[in-house]
Amino acid sequence: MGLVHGEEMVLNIGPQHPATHGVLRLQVRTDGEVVSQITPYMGYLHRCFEKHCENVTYEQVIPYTDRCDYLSSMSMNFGYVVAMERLMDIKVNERVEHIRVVMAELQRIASHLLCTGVFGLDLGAFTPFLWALRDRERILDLFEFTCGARLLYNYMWVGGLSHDIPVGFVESTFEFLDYFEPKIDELENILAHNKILVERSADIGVMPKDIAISYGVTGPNLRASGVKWDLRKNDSYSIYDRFEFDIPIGEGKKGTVGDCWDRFYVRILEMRESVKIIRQALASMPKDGDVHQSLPKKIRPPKGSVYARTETPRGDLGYYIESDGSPIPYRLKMRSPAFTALSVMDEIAAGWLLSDVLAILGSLDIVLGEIDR
Amino acid sequence: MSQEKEKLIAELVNKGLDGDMDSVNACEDRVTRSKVKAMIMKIKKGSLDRPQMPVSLSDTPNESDDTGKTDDKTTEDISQKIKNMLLDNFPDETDETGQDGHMYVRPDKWLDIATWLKTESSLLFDSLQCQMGIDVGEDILESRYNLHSMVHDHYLEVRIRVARSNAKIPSVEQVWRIADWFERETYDMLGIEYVGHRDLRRILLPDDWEGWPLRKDYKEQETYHGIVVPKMKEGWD
Amino acid sequence: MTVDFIFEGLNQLFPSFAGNDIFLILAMLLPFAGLFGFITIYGFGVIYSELKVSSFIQDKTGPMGQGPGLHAGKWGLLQPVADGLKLFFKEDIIPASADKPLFILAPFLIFIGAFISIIAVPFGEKIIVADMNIGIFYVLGIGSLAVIAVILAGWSSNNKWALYGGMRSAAQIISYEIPAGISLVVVIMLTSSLSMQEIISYQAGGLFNWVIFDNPFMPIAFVIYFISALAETNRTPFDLPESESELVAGFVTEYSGARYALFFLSEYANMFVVSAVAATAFLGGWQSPFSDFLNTPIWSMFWMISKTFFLIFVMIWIRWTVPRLRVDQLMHVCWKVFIPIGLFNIFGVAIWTVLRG
Amino acid sequence: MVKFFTDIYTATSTILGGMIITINHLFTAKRGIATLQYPEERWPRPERDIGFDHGSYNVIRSRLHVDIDDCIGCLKCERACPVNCIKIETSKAPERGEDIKDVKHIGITSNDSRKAMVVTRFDIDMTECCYCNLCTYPCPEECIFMTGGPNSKKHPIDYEFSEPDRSDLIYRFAKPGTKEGMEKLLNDDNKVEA
Repeated sequence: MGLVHGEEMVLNIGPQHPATHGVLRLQVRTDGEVVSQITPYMGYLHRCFEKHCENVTYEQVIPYTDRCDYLSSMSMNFGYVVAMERLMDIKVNERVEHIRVVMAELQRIASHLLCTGVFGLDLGAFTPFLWALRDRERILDLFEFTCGARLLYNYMWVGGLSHDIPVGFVESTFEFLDYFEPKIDELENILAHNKILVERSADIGVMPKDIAISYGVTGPNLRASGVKWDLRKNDSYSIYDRFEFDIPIGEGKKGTVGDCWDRFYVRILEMRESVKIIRQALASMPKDGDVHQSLPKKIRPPKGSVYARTETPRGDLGYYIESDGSPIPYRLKMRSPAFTALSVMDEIAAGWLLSDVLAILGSLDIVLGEIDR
Repeated sequence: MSQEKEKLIAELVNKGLDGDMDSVNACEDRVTRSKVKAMIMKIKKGSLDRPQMPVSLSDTPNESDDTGKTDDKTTEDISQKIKNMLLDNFPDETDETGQDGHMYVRPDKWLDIATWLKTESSLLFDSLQCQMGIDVGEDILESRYNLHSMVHDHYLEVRIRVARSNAKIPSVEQVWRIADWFERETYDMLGIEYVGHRDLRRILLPDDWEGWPLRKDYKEQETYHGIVVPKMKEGWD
Repeated sequence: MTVDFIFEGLNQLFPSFAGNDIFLILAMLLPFAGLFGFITIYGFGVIYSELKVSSFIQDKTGPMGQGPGLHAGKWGLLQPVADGLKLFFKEDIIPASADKPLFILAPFLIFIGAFISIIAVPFGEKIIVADMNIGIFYVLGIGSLAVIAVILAGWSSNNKWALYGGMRSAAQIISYEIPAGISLVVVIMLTSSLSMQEIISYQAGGLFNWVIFDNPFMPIAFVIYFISALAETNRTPFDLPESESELVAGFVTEYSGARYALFFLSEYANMFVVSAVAATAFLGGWQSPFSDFLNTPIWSMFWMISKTFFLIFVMIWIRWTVPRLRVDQLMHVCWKVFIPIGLFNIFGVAIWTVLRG
Repeated sequence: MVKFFTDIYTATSTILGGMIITINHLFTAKRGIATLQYPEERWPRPERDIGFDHGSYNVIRSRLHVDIDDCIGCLKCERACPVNCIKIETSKAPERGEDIKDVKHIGITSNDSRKAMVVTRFDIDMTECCYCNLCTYPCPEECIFMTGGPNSKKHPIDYEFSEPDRSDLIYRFAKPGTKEGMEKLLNDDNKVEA
């Protein structure tokens, strides 16, 4: 591609552009349609998350974590409470753990649905996107049923949950899972095996293993490159070690390992695994147990620091919390998975056509709220 | 050198030392083959240690049965071992004061240490999990690196202290590529200058922002480009 | 033909003014007025069906205004009217750095191109505005006018996205003229005429006399023509010139209000023209599928319009199913798949006709 | 050559497969429709008890409401708010637990707590509220809560509360009282630093 070289043109994709998934600016140098260099500019959504955290108490941080990755707020809460519980050495009871796992996995399905749908939208298929949103609504309904909010939950608290799941939640979740499983097949049939989509995404934007690791790419993007690395298995935080599930990795079925199609398909496979986990967790959930049992009266962690990672739908979410013994964090750093995923953009997307760049961007599944924090 | 290749070489060297020279000769890449042969010669002469047999990435130990109390102890041991290795190899640069699995390193030779941490076959810290800066007070800034080895599955936290007046740390951006953006962010927020970084710009804040927001003595600006920053909303206080 | 027909009719109605020049002008204007009315009504209809079909495919209700007044009517029937009104009352923005004359010219050019193609479309034995002996050739030729308009729009907007859209569109439309032409050549070989009416009269006598069922090569030609037609009208999966998620809105990025509406309407008008040509050339045009049964002039209009609308429906259906191709894949499909198969088709049909005698 | 034809075959078959899926949706549209006509129809808020002892009040987070008669001015909600959208000012009541007619103040809450404070200002800025619900948990009198939804018979307000002016979204819950009464309260050296 690009045998004839002409004058290069600088093109700004964003900050207002339908395919940038938020307010991201990609400054690309193009030679005709061929993109030779990509420089991401972000910060348009910077809300001083880390500075804010140094001014609010530990429990007040939780609503702010919601807003970082607004598409997987439950997982953001989860990561924070895991880090805090490790810092304060709190053990929560079985019921809380089970509910947390169910919520996190439902959130993973919701987030992956949006990602796969939007990937289709980036490539021009509008219908699967709306089908994905339709199913995501059902999950949001379940969340609303649980905690009253549809998007920003503030549900998981340090040492417990804000409240117990409502009566009938387990049944309606099973009902949802039964409804949802055939819908994954439908999504797969209309998108994943469609020849046009395969042509558009297979062999495009290949991310080799070593580049992925060096760039700190994690989560489904890393697994699509063929690395079997999932914190739910490898770190087994919470109670993930009790459930049986596979870690889907990219196999290069339609092209090379680590191409856009693999990144897209790994997410579809992961939704199936999440369904498995939810079924097991709901079945083994203890009937009684106070979700407020180990809630500390006042959150005053001991002096020290902790770095804890959890697996969100986008990858390894790390919280580095430095405590000086007061009820206010001394320093809180969020290592956001989409931030690292975006940094690999120039490495894997340069040299492709303009349309491919946007396909690659879509396949990385970034959320600007979490990149800019 | 890429990791794949390194692993291949280590594997072939081990095979060759065990007498299986055929598999070394069967290696198609000429460069790799010659490297392997040179290494075997060196080891036989005694000028080089025998590399560890690599563990392939796909079968990382992920069985979680051994978590809990017992695991804590082994993690402790491993981090102590890593620390000792660091102390042995870079006695002037490191400092044993750190506890809980972290380690203080002096900034001067950080780049060498980082390269060594990544390439030393028994450590292989191939991923930089997190890099953050912190204002620890008393005019001291810290840059902290959370390292993790996907091959051996062990962790290390490295801390580097610098004075505010001379906040300069060698950049490890070319060792772990992700450090590129992490260091830009730390520079953006705390003003630690990473020497040798190829593209050290602000990343989240605008280029013309004044001050380093996450330093504890940061004062909010009164105006920005002539726009007065509102203190509190009208009719509120 | 129709002009003559109306002229004679007027002469007979008002014998005292026979041969008046005003009649001639009237006879010229009336069909145009009729066509204009038809395009407007058709535009509303097709926009409505696009809204509804897409909504049902996507599990939505689509426009459903039920209230009185301007609240989009029952089942949202007035939604296209509301959309049109909105577009025509919006501020007309011309970017300061745009090439003003060309910027203004482009939407008119594309609309004229779509509009004057329709005069060659036959709706019945006598119901055609201009029955030219090179009708199909004329439609193909006028169809290329859109390229100029699209390039003008893309260039004059002084916007990088618009420029990309214009360049993509030019390459795309010019390329796909060839497979479209090649597959129509096959029809012309069979019917040995370029006139729309003669092509249709070749297919008289029911379903199995239609060109598409004439020989095994014709369905292939039909598919190639239909897909090329999709590409020529910039519909998904070939909507690269205005690909929303890549080029914002492609060559119409800078257009607003009434000018945008013209682009919008001409896309649908183009869809009608290409579908009508496909119906004429392959599906028997205004001929009834049941030979002479239901073949009166009114029914012939019905058949023509329903065949055309079926093809338009398929276009809408495809649009809401598939993703978009990439620029190089688009060219690949055209030059490496359609043109070889189309040429092979010509060869096959030629041999077939010779053997059949 | 084989690849040429297999490519054409897979393209045709997968696209036709997709088209069959979409046409199925088109013809079963009536059963599967997921949207509704918003101003005429509304999504039902899930109706339920939340399972901890806030009685029948539901957890749907729509907007904050304060039963000001029950408020004792303890400022716990103000401190819990992560975005500082609650502003409370109080004065010491002349007599603990007694009603003050001038400011329409009731001395005893519905939980039988005797009030020591008169709440002279209780403002909530709903433009800043982040709907985190953190202020409702520490309230000892359970007088600040989120309203809306079918369980909330007492306060049938729902999620639609847009206003033409920003300042209309600052909800002022404190009872105004008569002018003299307020002046007396505030001048009586009763003012408590917030």
